[in-house]
Amino acid sequence: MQKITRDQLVSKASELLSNGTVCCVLGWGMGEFDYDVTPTVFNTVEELNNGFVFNDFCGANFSKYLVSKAAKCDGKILVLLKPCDTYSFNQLLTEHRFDREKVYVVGIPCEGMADVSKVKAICGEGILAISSNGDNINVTTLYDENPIVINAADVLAERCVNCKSKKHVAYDELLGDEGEVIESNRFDEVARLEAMSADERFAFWQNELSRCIRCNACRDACPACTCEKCVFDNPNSGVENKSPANSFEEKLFHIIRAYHVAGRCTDCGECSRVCPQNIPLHLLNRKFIKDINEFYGDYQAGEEVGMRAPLVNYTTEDLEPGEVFDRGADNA
Amino acid sequence: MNNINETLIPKIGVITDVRIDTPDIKTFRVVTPDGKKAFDHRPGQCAMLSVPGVGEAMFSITSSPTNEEYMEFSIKKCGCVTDWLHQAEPGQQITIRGPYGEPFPVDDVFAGKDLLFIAGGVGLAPLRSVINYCRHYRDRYGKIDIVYGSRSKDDLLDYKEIIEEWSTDTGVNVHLTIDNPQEGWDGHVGFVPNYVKELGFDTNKVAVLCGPPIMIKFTLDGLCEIGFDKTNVYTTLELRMKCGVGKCGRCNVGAKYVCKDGPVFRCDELEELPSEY
Amino acid sequence: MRKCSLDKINLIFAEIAKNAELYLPVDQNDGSAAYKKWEEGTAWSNKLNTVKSPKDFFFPQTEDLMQFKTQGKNIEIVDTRSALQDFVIFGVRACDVKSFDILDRVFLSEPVDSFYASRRKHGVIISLACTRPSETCFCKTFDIDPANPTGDISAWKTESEIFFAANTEKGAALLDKLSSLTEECDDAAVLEQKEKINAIMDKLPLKNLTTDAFGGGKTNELFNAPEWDELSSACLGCGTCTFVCPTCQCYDIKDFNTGNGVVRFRCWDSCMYSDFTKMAHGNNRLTQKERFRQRFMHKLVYYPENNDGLFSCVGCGRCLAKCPISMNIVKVMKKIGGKKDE
Amino acid sequence: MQVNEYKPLIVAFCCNWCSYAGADLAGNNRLAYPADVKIIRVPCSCRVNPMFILRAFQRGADGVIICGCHPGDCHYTSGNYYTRRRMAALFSMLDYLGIEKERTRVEWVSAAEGAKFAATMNDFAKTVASLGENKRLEDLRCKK
Repeated sequence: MQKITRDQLVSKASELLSNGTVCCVLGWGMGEFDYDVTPTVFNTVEELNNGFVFNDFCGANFSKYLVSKAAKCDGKILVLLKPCDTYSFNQLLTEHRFDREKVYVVGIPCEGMADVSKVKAICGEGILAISSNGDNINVTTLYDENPIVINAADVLAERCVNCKSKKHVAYDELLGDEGEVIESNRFDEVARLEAMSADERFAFWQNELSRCIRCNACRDACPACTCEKCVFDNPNSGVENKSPANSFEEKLFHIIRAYHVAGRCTDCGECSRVCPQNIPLHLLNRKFIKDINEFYGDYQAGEEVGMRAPLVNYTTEDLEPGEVFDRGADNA
Repeated sequence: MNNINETLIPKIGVITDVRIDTPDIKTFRVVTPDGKKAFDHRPGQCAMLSVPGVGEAMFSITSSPTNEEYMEFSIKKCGCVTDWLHQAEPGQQITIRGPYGEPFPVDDVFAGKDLLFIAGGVGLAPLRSVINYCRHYRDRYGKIDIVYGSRSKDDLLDYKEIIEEWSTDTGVNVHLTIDNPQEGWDGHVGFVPNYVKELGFDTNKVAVLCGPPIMIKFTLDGLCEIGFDKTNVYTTLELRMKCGVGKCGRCNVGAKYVCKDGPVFRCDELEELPSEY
Repeated sequence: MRKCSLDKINLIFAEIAKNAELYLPVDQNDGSAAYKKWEEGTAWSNKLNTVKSPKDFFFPQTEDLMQFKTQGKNIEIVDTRSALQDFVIFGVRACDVKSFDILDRVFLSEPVDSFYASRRKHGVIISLACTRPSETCFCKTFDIDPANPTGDISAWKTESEIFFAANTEKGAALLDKLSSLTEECDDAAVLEQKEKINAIMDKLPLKNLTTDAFGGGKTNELFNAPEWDELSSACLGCGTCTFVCPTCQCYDIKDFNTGNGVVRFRCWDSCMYSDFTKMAHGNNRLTQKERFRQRFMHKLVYYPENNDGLFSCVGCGRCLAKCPISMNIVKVMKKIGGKKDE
Repeated sequence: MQVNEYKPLIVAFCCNWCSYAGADLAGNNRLAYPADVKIIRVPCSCRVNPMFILRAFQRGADGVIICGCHPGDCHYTSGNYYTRRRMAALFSMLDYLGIEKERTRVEWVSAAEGAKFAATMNDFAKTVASLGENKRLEDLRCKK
């Protein structure tokens, strides 16, 4: 399914390692199965040859790792960024979270990543091998004699279904062609919820958020969540909690989490990808993005370095908080 | 509370006296609301004190088990719970549970031996319990040497007791030191590890160490240098604890839980453990 | 051995629910399963397992311990526990049943944790053999037989029938109550089922994973292994692995000020969190490497050292499926343990 | 049956420079507003962070209102412009989660507008009273 192959990436990375441009490579490491790839730092060409992998399950956004990894390197670190990752990259640069000079970005094209839970929903448990075959994916399982052939589009990760851009907004070198920002339907689901009655919305979110186990994966994976100490980890904040004791705490955490990244969230979708309970957390972030676009004009976080985020900005003509709902009524 | 033997459910304790020891250490006297000692303990054991709404923390019991009336805790101001306690006045209720941990082997290993206690700063707190226990049963032990050092004269814990009681006991030698010269101090000046080496004790003693990690490290090296065997050196550890009974899973060093298997460790045992303390 | 047609399974559930709260895996709208209380109309999930393990029943994620009422300098301690109802957990897989043994050794060893003990006393476990194990399963590594789950009652499901065998008095008493809905039978069908399961077990990709390199007494050998750096390098420090794990038992005790009293509660904690060992004057596990190492050393070395060689992992595969960066105990065991074979 | 027995608890965050003085003026002029409005003085309306609002609901508030200087009149030049954006985003999010939007409000009340302060509070209290108790953002542990 991907236009670029593992071998192309390995040879590019090896070249940059060998000629001294970079001292290490942040890439995807091979797992036990075809789908469990782990972000890995490769220091030598040999390590790359043995452990580097690139397939339809390389969804992890590497930008946040740069905050910790770039500072540790003596030279530059090579990072492979998909288009959506580059927005996070720019946003982190805007917030001065790492040194641009320590990073060498190779932009790689992305045709959308697959979600293994969608594969399992179709093929069941017991997946032994997954391979890409044009627009199809072949899945070998314990329980079926022949590989199951499924349409790659059917197992596209949620965030890739509504991909907002194939354009790399930051890179030192680009593999493949320059992509374009694309018209997506990413706000459709938000609009569908907005059109519901308050009771229905409440029931929807109550049900979704009740599954939360407060593992903090959404926060820890989020490239916009880079506070040195989170308010929810601070015993003096009064809201520190390690598990949601009741539905209030579930809501408190998720409202504040989404609010804190509002205007800075690039809609990379990591929060929903990593959630072990499949809570559609991106719908909270997208609501903020949609509101900001509607209230204060279109804004895409991370499009350029140095942009002023909408919630730390203002105009004297902004709408009043009370008018938010009047608009909602007009739209409905 | 109907079932008071629950491990995680504390008893009420009342602070009956607060003694200001040093600028940042106070000693609290705690009894139950009916004026009794909350529970019996052995030298070196700890208790969990808590202030509802603020938190719970483990403290070593400073008073000797031979004190039948109350327990004392010497507490240095350094976090939420200790800050709060330092503002408390006599009559304030807190909660208390324990005793936790393994005590010093005062009745077997220590019996009949010469003892050397080495403490730095607030590290005297856990040792005071043992020292007073050994002083109480004076005839069971040989010579007792106490080396105690602090930043300055004002930072010496239990100074009055040391001068008036410990120093006057027969067979008990107290060696005090402070880090930097100070007006009104004619005693020894210098760090504890060096002082121990200077004093050059004979090595057939049992040594008990407590203080800041860096002091423990260098003093232990010093003791080894003058010929001590690590099997004769004991120390106590401190790590974050929540339950006190080896279940909450955070105070382990290797497979040992400080709250349950410690806090007293023999230095050769400690060396076997990973250096994660 | 007793059996019943699967058509009648709802009658069985209804009968159990007459005297006790019945919990069983139910499909959620996101496609995963979770233990839910059975009510008329609740459908039993046929998923292999739930995202969250059933340890929640005995060791809930949050649990109030007591309440404090303060007035002036005085404190009153209020016991907030209410009487527990008997409950039945249905469809617990062999790995998860084993996890209760592992938790028991922590919570029921002296001093007994009475909160856990009373839940344990009131709970009846009906286990279920695994007909379709997943590629992430490695329970055999820890000598757990998915074809022979333990628990108060063991159950086996075939295409059309479900078989029950009681293992304990509690289980026998419950099975007795179901006698009008079940019939006595021989174990031929169950044996056949077991063989099928064993045949699949031999095909699992993780079947050769061994614990040879681990166990009590290996602390010094493994603690400073250079591999920990690389293994922990991508760890986000989230608590997913600990919270989905059936054997992770670390907890925190916290106070919550309600505005009209203080509730002291305990909740699951994760050794992966940066504040797990943070004290007023420092932290003895400063980096993610140390926290990461603690989790696996605890499961594979420290726990067995204190518990007669029993490992604190049951091979349920939840962390394999759920870790955001796909780092898990299997990778750790292969990397740290595998080097000796090479 | 008693009517209007239910009195909602309302938390009003008032900016020190305008609205708090407005509340004072309402008091001086003996303009009545409900006693269950608890005023919390903040240096500027933009001091109110979303956590404050959620925490007020947690501890039992049925409605939360934020009062600041009129746009353009902020003592700190621009604080209330930020409030305006922040609260617009937050209120919209609360509504999105199905929490009654009438429970939260922002009003601009100057130091001279004692009458407006009283009228605003009366109106807000009435609106919140008609919604009844806050059930959707309540924390049961905090109920007596």
